[in-house]
Amino acid sequence: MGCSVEGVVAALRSAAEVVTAHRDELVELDRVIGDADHGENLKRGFTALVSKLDLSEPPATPSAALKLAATTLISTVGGAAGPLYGTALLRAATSVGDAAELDAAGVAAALRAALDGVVARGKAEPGDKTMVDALTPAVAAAEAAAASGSTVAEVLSAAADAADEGAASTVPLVARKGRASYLGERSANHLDPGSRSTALLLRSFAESAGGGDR
Amino acid sequence: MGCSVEGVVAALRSAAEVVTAHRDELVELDRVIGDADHGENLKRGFTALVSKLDLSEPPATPSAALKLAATTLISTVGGAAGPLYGTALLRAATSVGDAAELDAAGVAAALRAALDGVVARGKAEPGDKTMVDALTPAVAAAEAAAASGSTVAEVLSAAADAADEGAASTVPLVARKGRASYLGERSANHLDPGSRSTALLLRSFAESAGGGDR
Amino acid sequence: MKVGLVIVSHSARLAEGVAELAAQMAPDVIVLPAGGMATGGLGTDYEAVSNALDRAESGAGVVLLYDLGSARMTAELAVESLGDPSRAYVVDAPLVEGAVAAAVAAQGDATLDGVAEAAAGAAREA
Amino acid sequence: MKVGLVIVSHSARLAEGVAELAAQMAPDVIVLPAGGMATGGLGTDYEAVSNALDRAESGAGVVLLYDLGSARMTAELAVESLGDPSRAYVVDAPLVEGAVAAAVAAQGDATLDGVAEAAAGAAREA
Ligand SMILES: Nc1ncnc2c1ncn2[C@@H]1O[C@H](COP(=O)(O)OP(=O)(O)O)[C@@H](O)[C@H]1O
Ligand SMILES: Nc1ncnc2c1ncn2[C@@H]1O[C@H](COP(=O)(O)OP(=O)(O)O)[C@@H](O)[C@H]1O
Ligand SMILES: [Mg+2]
Ligand SMILES: [Mg+2]
Ligand SMILES: [Mg+2]
Ligand SMILES: [Mg+2]
Repeated sequence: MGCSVEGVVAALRSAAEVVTAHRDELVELDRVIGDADHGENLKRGFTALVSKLDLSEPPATPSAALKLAATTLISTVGGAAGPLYGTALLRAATSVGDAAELDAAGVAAALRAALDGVVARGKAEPGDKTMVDALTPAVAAAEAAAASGSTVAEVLSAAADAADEGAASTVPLVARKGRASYLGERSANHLDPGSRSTALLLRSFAESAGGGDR
Repeated sequence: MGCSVEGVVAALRSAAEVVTAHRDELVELDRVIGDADHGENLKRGFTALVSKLDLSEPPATPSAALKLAATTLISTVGGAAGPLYGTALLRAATSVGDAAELDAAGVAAALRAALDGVVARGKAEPGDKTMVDALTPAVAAAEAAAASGSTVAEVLSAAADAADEGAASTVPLVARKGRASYLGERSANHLDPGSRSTALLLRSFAESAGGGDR
Repeated sequence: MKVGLVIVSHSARLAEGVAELAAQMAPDVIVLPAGGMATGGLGTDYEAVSNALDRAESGAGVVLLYDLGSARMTAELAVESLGDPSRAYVVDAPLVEGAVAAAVAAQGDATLDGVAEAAAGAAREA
Repeated sequence: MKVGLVIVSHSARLAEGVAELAAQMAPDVIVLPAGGMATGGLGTDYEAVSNALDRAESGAGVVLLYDLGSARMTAELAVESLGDPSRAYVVDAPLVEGAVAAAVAAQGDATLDGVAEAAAGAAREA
């Protein structure tokens, strides 16, 4: 029930599909409290990633796949999500080390490393109305699931559920990081685009691992 | 011994010649503690003024001549000297009112108004290493000369002498206004370009009025 | 009817770049660049600033931001030559950060005072 | 050997404008723009920043200035990927004012620390 490099690559391809399908939604969310590019940014980045996966040698390890995703997003996203998700994936790649297969604990640890990377890069705290508000509960849920003997799919599914709730929790918040912070009080009553994309990405990973249903 | 509109126009034309002759010197001074354009800026502005004097109806009054110079410098100089000398000339124009001829007291009052304009516009104080350091003593000298019964030419000559000294006094100063202020301590030991051009302009006015010799 | 912005700079590209950056988060706000000299070099152009000031005014007033001190002086002269100089503020703010903050405030229908305050208070975040 | 500067911006024109303004008072300083995305739109380009960082380094180090937070993050990633990340500082400063102050300091042969401090302390004068 572990996750091999093929599983990681499949999850990344699935993420690309989901991001592309939700491009307009993410753009609209970002239009209200940002610069209307979050969906386009992620679509650009994940499309570039799929091209690389199609054209170059397949990555040899989960870590290599995550690293390829990281460097591609860093180079192509163009907005805050690039360095943030890029750093998250770099840290996740380091966390999984040279393992050929990720188990549930390994996935939870990689998610923790990803969150730490986002926080190190963006300096946001929970409640600042950013992707951190989706990723923080997702990591906690993943760790709890892994500790209670869940499969990788179940761990990711728990993370995705928690991320959905975390994203929803950003609605009433006033943004303190990112472009939305320029809006002050006017940023309240809107869903943060980055928290939404985090939830979408985790859901796509869960579905790719076979545990998509809630 | 007063100064008619023809005298004012002649003084402005003479200023244009002097500024053009000293273009390179002023550029070099500005290269050391600024952006190397003060001479070019003033040459551009006064050349445009001469064109206007050549091409349009001659101004009817000293005030009109000063106002034409003001608006032309404001529109064409492109650097700090444009709004500063422009405001000086606007205030001088207001000061002389509709007088057909300026007497010594009128010239001194116009210089005082010009200084007030430069200070209102640029907020520099004496000692900040700007044209204010040349103009301030020049006005005092002009007022003293006018009070003691000097001619217009003598008033301007006294002003020019004092401006020369005032300009020289900027050498040891550390700039607190204008671009040179970015240099901090490194601005010391250099002559301020604007104080030099102020001295040159007053000298050209004095010479044009027939009192150029010290 | 939103407050308009004018970006006064010594460089045409700088003014245009600030205007496009600020406009991105404020699609309904008029943000006009007034940069460089008519002759093409680096410097400020009083007529360009005056023209931009006119075109940025749609009834709610205009905020002008500037790069260096001589641009501030040119902006002030342009404002003083308005019929009603109280309808335009030259604001002392970091240019890029102030322009984005001001544009976002104007997009949110802030008043002239509100937009000016947003610019002047532009913190370094985002 | 002077400290170099890299101007990281979402807008190519903004970066170029800041670079030309800063270079005007610092003719011997390398001031490189890294603005906009490779595809032309508004955004930051990691490769462009990395390249500029390499080219701005002549042995005395490099100071990077940025417009908005996401440009800061891109700049930091570029610095972290250097052989010796301690040779480049990403400085939190108002972009235009900081760039001019940094360029003038670099022109005056300030050290890497000195240039970074000049940028960070850029007051609004001049
Ligand atoms: N400092 C930060 N820390 C964490 N997340 C951030 C930060 N800044 C922005 N974000 C996230 O990035 C999202 C916006 O991404 P995107 O639109 O791609 O970038 P940009 O704002 O540069 O256009 C926001 O909705 C928010 O979730
Ligand atoms: N705030 C100010 N108040 C008075 N004089 C100033 C001020 N700023 C600059 N100056 C004067 O302007 C001169 C520079 O003029 P110029 O080179 O034409 O402008 P810029 O600095 O915009 O290139 C300086 O030498 C100084 O005398
Ligand atoms: Mg965005
Ligand atoms: Mg963006
Ligand atoms: Mg100059
Ligand atoms: Mg200049």
